[in-house]
Amino acid sequence: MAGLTADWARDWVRLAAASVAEHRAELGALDRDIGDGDHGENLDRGFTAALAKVQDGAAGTPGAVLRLVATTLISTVGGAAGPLYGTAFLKAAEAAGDADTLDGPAVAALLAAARDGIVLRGRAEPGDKTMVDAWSPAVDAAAAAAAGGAEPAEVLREAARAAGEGAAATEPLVARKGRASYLGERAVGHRDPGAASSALLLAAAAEAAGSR
Amino acid sequence: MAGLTADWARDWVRLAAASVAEHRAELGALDRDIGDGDHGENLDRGFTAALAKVQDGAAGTPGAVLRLVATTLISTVGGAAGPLYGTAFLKAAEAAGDADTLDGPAVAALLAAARDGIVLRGRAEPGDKTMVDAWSPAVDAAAAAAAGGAEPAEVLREAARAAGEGAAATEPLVARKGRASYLGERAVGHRDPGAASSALLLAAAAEAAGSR
Amino acid sequence: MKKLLRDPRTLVRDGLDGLAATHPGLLRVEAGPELVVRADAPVRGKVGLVSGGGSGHEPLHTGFVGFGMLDAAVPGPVFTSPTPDPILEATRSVSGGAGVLHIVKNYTGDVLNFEVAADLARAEGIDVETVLVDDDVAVQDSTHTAGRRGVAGTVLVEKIAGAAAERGDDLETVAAIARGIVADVRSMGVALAAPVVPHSGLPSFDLADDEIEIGIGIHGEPGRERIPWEPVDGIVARLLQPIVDDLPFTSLDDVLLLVNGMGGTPLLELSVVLDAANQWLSDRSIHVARTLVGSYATSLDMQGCSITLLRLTDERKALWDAPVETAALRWGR
Amino acid sequence: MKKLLRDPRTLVRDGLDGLAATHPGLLRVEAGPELVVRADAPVRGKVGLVSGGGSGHEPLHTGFVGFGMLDAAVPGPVFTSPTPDPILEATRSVSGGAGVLHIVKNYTGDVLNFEVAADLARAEGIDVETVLVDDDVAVQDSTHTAGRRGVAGTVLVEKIAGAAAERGDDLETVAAIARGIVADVRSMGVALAAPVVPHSGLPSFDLADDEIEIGIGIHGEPGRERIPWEPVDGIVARLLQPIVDDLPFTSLDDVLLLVNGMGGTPLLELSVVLDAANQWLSDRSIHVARTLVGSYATSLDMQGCSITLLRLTDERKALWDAPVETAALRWGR
Ligand SMILES: Nc1ncnc2c1ncn2[C@@H]1O[C@H](COP(=O)(O)OP(=O)(O)O)[C@@H](O)[C@H]1O
Ligand SMILES: Nc1ncnc2c1ncn2[C@@H]1O[C@H](COP(=O)(O)OP(=O)(O)O)[C@@H](O)[C@H]1O
Ligand SMILES: [Mg+2]
Ligand SMILES: [Mg+2]
Ligand SMILES: [Mg+2]
Ligand SMILES: [Mg+2]
Repeated sequence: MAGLTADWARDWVRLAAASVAEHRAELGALDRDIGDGDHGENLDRGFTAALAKVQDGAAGTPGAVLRLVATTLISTVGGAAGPLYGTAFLKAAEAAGDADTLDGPAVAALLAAARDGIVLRGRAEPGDKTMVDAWSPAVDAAAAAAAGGAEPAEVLREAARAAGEGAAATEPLVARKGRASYLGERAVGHRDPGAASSALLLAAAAEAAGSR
Repeated sequence: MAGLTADWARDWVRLAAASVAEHRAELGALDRDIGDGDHGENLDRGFTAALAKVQDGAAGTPGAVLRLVATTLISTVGGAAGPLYGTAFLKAAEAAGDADTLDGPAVAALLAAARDGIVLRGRAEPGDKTMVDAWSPAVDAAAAAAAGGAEPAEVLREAARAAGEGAAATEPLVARKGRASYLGERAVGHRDPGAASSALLLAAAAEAAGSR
Repeated sequence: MKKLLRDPRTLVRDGLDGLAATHPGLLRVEAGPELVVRADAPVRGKVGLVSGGGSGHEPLHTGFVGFGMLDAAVPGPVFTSPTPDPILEATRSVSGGAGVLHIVKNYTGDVLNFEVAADLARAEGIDVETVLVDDDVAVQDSTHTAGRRGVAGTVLVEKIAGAAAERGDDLETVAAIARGIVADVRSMGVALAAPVVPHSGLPSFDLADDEIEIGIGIHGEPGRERIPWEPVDGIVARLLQPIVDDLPFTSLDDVLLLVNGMGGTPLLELSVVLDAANQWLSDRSIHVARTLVGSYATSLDMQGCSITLLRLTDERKALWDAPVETAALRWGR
Repeated sequence: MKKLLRDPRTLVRDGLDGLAATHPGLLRVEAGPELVVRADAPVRGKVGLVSGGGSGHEPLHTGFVGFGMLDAAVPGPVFTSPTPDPILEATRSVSGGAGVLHIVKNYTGDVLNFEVAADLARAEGIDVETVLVDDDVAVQDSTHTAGRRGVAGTVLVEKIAGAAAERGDDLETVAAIARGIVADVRSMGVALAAPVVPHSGLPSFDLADDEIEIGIGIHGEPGRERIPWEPVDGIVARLLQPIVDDLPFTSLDDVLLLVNGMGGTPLLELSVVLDAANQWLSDRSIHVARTLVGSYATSLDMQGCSITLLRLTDERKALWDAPVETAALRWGR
């Protein structure tokens, strides 16, 4: 099986946009519980714009597509998630460089760069009940899979699975970053919306890779 | 049977204050339906103050008691009812002059003067759905009774009966004066609060006369 | 009922104490009877302006006491006209020898109590003129009725007459200018939710979740029709059409547009109403030369707004633009 | 949901159009991206002040653009931080050569988007300093958390830093003055009813008829405790005690007291809160030297208020008293 191309990256954006649109209300509800309720709407706006941007196929490498996504998310999402996801995609694009295709280790490195970008911007640590709690296990799982010689699609499936588990594992936590941190103990029992959306994004990446 | 004295006037105020206090909520409810809901409260405040003023017994004639009531109502009631009832009592006091006692015709004249005072201030005509619709039939009934030689207590009983009927008869009317006039047809079916309180005041006057 | 208050019985007084503490250099609050008086009253040789009425409409009238507007305001109990005593006392306090103008919203209670007070003041040798404000087109007018209510247009009368008095116009002139404003000002309001009256703790009328009430007054009175909610342009048309028809305002008129909040509606929504009103008026070539947006003549915590139009002349523009320094309106100093 | 609006999607834009029409001489509203900019920006040689954040808090920040306060405001969608693009554009628009100060309420979204914009502006050669406002004592602060929220104290930072910039202070000085205010200002709020968020049409939290929520923010977040309604003195004590304990404010301190309405609470109630706060502070010999009462940092139509205290110095008093001319605050000119 070949490495992931710019078409994979475009498919990722398309599937991510569809998934965010489908789960828009659900993400909004999670955010209403412990934040301000706009997370679904913010991401929907951003991925709709990103999809429009990448659709024409002008970007020839995965890195070029991801860079377009990054700048579009930064310009359209707003809130906390805009700069965080924007930085994630920017760092992912940098990691992808100008390669035409990405193999398993490259995909794992790209996810690690994305996670590092989020941490750099948001200064959250694992366990703070943020999207980092989805990305960190995802990065670890991807690294392990890539080290075991897995194909890119398998690396992403592992990452998505771990992100989903990480998102679920935010429920018992008290938040130390973002709006949910204002709630103290009252945030316990609720899933972090950014972790939930991160799991959706990584699932879309895996699906895009699996379908080719 | 002797004429009505200053003690009658004081008793009137006492019984009026008690009656207004008892019907405070009911008058408020009538006023809420087609006005602003404060009629019971306004009158309660005024008659409580008037009672405190006349209680010491310094006023030696019915006219002096009624003049004290007039100035107190003007200073304490506010709203439309304050100047209207204040003027009524002022004109009644003028009609009573400095007589020590009032016979039937004097009582009828006093009521007519009160009604004229209300009309002078408020410029309402019979049928405008105001307190005038209680006072006008009361004045007519009192005049007829006095002309027939009735005692003061009987004159007041006739007036009170006619005022009660007059108040009830405001229900089908459209209002042309006061706040209820803003409602147009929507005032139909509601009793005018000022007519209702006028009937209570005249009933108190009759009761005060009957008990001596 | 949930409100930020101590006790409904002390609400008016507590609010006055707060006002006095906020603006010590501008006004003083007197206690027996309760009045708000400009700090430097009486201003010698200036016509004194007194207004008042039931409380619950803040900043009307107490927030308009100061330089270039009212000399005194007489706050009655919530939604209840004050008695003649404080009105008389206010009239005395602001009488600087050039006479006193009473600006009275046209409600029977206000009219009668101010009338008694004016009679008593005249008996003391104070020259008193009275101007009745009756700008609310929601109410049918006729010589046989109590006539129209005075609502937010009162703010414009107080500002413009206040500027005339401040520049030294005599009583007759100030009264004539005020009556000119009354002749050329029209208003109409809408409620999204009724006010909760402190004494009863109850909303003064009931509206369903999707209903609005067109043509409401400022005392919790219901209006003239109840309709389903609709977007702001429709609501604005329902307010502006009867206003414009009534005077009538016509194409090429210069107007002052006041979008007034009812107490429970935030500025963001009022700005949207302003935008919609501007569009509606510009479609009819009525030229908005001056604008005021904010909660100036309120009805406790009622949600909704009113729109007021005043036909402008050059003199009125100059008087509107003249300096004013009050708790609620301030510019030029 | 009943609100005076066209469509939740155009709400912010429609409100800006209303603002622009009301104050043509003071500010202009730009469309792509959406900004409110002082009419005479950039002022050559003056430090430019930019603030912004989610909409729904009007007049914050757009109503504070003008002489002696902000040079530009960047309004995001309702309760959602703007993206870096308009912040960068605002920064460019007000850059008069003396640098630009970003005044940012401490929310992760605002902080991050302003941070990105500041980086981009610096890359273009504009000197940018950032001040984070975090005055809300309802939130536990710690170096491991997002920290406190910025609420109504922001108004005081904008006014006082704005006056310093207007008198010609350089960027470093204006930033230091602003940081000094942040160090000495504390706030806390209460809700009687939650705001109704336009997009969802739902109240952002539910309160029973006799409940109030202490320690709420300005984005419809619930607060730190829910208690039965009580008279205003009790509520005021629950807000002021944590404020005073936190700094701490002590006896004989000179303070500025801001009683801020949340959007759905009328001025009369705010005046009563002011009165209660004055009594509470005077019992502790804390001296209220300046007062501001009104709805300045709102949360849509939320009912409730916040109280803010700022420790004053002679310089801060002078900067507070300095002339300001904006849509929502105006004195001295
Ligand atoms: N400092 C941070 N680091 C990482 N993620 C964060 C941080 N702060 C917030 N988040 C994430 O952002 C999500 C909220 O995003 P969103 O609702 O779009 O922004 P806002 O809180 O500004 O409304 C949270 O659920 C959390 O996962
Ligand atoms: N012009 C008038 N002439 C006679 N009575 C009037 C007039 N206007 C109002 N009233 C009476 O006053 C009553 C209302 O009194 P009240 O509620 O105390 O005053 P307000 O309307 O100012 O609240 C009405 O029910 C009516 O009987
Ligand atoms: Mg959010
Ligand atoms: Mg009444
Ligand atoms: Mg009344
Ligand atoms: Mg948000």
